[in-house]
Amino acid sequence: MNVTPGEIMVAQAAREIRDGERVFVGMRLPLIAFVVAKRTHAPNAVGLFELGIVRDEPSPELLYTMGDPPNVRGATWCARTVDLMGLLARGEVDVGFIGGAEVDRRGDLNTTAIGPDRAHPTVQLPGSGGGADIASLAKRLIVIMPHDKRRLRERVDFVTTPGHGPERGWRGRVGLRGGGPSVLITTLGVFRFVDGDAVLASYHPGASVERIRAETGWDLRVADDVRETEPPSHTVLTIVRGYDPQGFWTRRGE
Amino acid sequence: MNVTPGEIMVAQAAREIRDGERVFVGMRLPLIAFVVAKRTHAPNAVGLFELGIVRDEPSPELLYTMGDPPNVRGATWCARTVDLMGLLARGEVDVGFIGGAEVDRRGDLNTTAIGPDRAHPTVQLPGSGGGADIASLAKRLIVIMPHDKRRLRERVDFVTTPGHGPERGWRGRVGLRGGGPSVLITTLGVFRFVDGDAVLASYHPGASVERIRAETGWDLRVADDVRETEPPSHTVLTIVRGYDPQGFWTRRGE
Amino acid sequence: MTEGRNKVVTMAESVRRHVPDGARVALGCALEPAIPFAFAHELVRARRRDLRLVGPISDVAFDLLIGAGCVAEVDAAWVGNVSAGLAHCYRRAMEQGIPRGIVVRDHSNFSIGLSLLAAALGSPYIPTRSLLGTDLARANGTFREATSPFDGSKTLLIPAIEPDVTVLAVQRCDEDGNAQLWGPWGVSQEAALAAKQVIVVADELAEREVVRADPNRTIVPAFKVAAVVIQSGACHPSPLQDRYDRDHEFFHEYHRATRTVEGFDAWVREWVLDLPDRDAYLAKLGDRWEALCRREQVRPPGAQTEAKTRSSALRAQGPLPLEPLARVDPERGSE
Amino acid sequence: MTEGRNKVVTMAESVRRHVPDGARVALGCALEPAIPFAFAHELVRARRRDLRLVGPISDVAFDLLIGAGCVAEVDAAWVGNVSAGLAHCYRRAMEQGIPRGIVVRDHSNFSIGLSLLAAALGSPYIPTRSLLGTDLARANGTFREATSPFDGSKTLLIPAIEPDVTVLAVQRCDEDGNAQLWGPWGVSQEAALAAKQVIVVADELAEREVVRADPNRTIVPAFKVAAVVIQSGACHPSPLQDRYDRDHEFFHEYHRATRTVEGFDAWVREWVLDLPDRDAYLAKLGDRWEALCRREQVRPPGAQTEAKTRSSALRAQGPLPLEPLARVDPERGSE
Repeated sequence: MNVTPGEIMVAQAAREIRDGERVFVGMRLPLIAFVVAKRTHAPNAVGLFELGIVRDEPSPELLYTMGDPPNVRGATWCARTVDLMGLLARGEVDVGFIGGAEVDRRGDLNTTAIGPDRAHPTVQLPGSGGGADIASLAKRLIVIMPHDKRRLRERVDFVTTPGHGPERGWRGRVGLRGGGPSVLITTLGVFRFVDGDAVLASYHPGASVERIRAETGWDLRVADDVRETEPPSHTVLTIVRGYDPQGFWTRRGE
Repeated sequence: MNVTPGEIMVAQAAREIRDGERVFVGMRLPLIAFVVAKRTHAPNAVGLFELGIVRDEPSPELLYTMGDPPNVRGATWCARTVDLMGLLARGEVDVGFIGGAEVDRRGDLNTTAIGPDRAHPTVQLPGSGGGADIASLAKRLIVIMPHDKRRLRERVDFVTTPGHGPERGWRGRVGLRGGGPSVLITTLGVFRFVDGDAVLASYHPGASVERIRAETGWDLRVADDVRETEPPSHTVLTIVRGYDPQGFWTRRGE
Repeated sequence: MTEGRNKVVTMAESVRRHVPDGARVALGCALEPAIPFAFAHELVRARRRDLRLVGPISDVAFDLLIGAGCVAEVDAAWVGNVSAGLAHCYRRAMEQGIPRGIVVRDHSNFSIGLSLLAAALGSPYIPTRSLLGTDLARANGTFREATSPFDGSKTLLIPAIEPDVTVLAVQRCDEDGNAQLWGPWGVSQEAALAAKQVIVVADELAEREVVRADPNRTIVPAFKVAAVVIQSGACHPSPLQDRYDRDHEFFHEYHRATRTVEGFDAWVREWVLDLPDRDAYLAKLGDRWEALCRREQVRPPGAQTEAKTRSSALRAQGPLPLEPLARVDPERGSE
Repeated sequence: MTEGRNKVVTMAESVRRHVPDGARVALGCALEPAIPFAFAHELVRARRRDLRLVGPISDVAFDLLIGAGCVAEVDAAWVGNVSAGLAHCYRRAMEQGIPRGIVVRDHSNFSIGLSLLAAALGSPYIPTRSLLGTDLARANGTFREATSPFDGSKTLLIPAIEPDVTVLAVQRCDEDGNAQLWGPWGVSQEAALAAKQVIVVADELAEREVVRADPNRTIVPAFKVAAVVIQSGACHPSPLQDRYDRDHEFFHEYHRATRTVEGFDAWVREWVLDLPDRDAYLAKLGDRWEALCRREQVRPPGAQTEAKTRSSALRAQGPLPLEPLARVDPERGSE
């Protein structure tokens, strides 16, 4: 079985979680990244879910939404959304995952609407959910995106979840206390943020700097030490495929 | 057994509760007044307690504090203090009971400190508890006090719980939305508020207008139809004495 | 013991009496689980119009109401199909005005929670440091930036939202309206306390003594509850903890079926208009419904709530086998 | 399953490690019940100084700490002896500076709750319409009057209070710090979420599976908890739901005994300094302690939390006989 972009992304996302961290998990690939991290290098990481759930072990079953009953069974805390968001606002959450329809060079995400006029969108997207709060308030942010020129844009049409903003120091100026995006993981590569700008750090096996340049909507910056993304180990792939055997989240086209 | 002032006060306080009302009960005599009301004319009254407790039947046992275990058993809601206070702030509580060390002609109460300087009090009192919130926010207020010239004063030293304030329209001007005191029940008589001023409406059996005038610290106003307070019925006395057989709350000197 | 007013009515009666056209209705307040879909269907059958919906993530309940033309306004953090992708009716309404244009005020989950909490506390607003500088904050149109008078820091003031009716789906409720919900609460309690009145949709009628034996689990005082509807299975296809699991595939079927206006109309006829009530809907689901109940009731209801300690600890169940899922559409928004 | 860090320590260790002189400590946050008196006694034994106490109604826990000279500041709604009258040590400190003067910022129960809730939400303040125009609001010194920018109405802004440590007494807790409390919560949850760290004093150590079987009852996530102290009877003379009843007479004894400085000193020697720990204290109480447990455990622990419905409803117990009380002092403040 070939390694899918989803599996590479999950493995990379898992590496971004450090042991003992409080992780605002979110849906889809981050959910599985949390499982991988817990079962490999970060056994003491704690997962937070915006419904008001805290878990110190991943759900034993694949989740389709954060509110699925298996995510409540075995949770250590099941409170109110505002209580959990309050922890985030207090700066007690180390890292959060977000994704969106569009991302720009500065890590700003649009999950609201495509088109210049929010009241008359070209494409109406679902909206923030908890994403804008995570992006505003988590100490650092891991962004996960399908790589597509129409999705990685110079500027997004609508900033739902704030990245590093139009210029240096923007977050501090507007009053945001969280650190903003530290990494952008796409289906093709990994970007790190340098002075708030996305810089390509690695390309996934099968991709290349040139292909990424062609499929990125901004003038690509590439790290001096750009390299191939470390592929998932056998252990990690076993965990991913054991947890998502049908590939519901890891074998779709993002 | 003679009827005590406490029993007369309880009977009068019970009459102030209307059927179906939401009653912020509070401690001591109001607790027993709630029991009497529920078992006589107001079977559908609901009791609220600032710990976050709602009951639709009184505790089966005498309570020494609102947080005694019998007040939780059989409660219908046991939430957070702010949730319960929020109901009060939303104007959803019909009537609240309060008491204090001092009350003035306008129904303002002092439960904080006697003396001109709060930082160096002559007598340090316990403080507001929930009293200031009840007085600020309940639709109407029943004040219960031991009658004593040193306690019924022209102006209290410190307004902990707001009554009708120094002049007409004061509550609205400062932004208070609750209606303020409607009645003051003392060990000697019952006052109703007319344009925010306490007016003697009745004197308890054994008391008199003259005695009350002598023991009141403001220039007494007396209603044209002043009369004797209706004494507790046999039914009411049976309830009171069954609930507080040692007279812990109904036979002390207030 | 005082006998309370029995508030139990049918789903249809609860809509007729308490949800007029134009009502501001909070629904789906536990986020993905415990969404009272049966109530949403009843709103469609009753042809309610100009509703103003409030909620965090309603999965497709909001989409369905929008598609059926019941909705004028939405205050929400997310309107989509959580496991399947975008919400087609919401898209059509916003992009093309089909079946009608709607006004949307964008929220995040925190801001919608704070707006309901503010109303529950009787406060005009609550300040936060989330959303500052975003287009979301600007586009919402009701938020205000302000400097905190305490430390000069920037804040966003989130004004109170007071629903006319909050609809809560819960596991059990007594006839007085004392409703008990476990599993995720999301913003349910704030939404209920903030509302002028509450409609409870309970999976089971509980004896009054049962709720009184554990008042910490009651979500809202009964005097806020105007109507109690006893309806098992009212949340399908969303799950209800300890009662039935989520019907993932049903969401994907809805997603495929509602891609066109005609498809949506057919879906609504089949699953809403041509059925008299939720019992008929569950009968139509048949074995599929039974399987969802079996999956979630492996642990007996109440096992979860026993206060055993040390000597008799409950052992966690192993993972349950998931049924295989059909391939799903990769199209998907955030979250 | 990940094994969490075992946080169980002795009461004395929890004070030594987590409560330095000058710490801002929230205590007695469930109002009259579940007050961790044993922890207050340990603070006295450890001779902590300059503590800044935060709490709504602490019954005599605050009075005791003030009398023992541990306290510099108090943010509270009420300091007294709930069923017996005024608090003598608080009076002496405020009226005569004995054993030292203290700074008091007057609150109401709502305002202390809102200040902790604001900190728990990461918000600088919460506006309210309570307390407007009162001397209480003015004397507190930290509140600000402001006009709501939404409707021009008057509000009082209650600033956040962030305790260094919140001490919670609960029925049970696992070794990771997942603490479960039932009965009144008061402002406990906000106080715990608002704090830099939490110390849990649990009546019983629970298996990890027990708390995970009912996460709705957990009051705060374990990562906020720095220390877990397992100590049965830690709340006496205040009650702990389903474990032991309130010792009304003990409060009256304290009230009589502490009328003078000498009386207070003797009381502290007898009940605090001359005893090594809470177990010795409970042994000293003897039969009296057993009787309080019997009175509250007539209903088996957990009966309250069983999720029985309809067919097997729990029947309410009849009233329990109260023990006769000695005559008590009529002197009494509000509440």
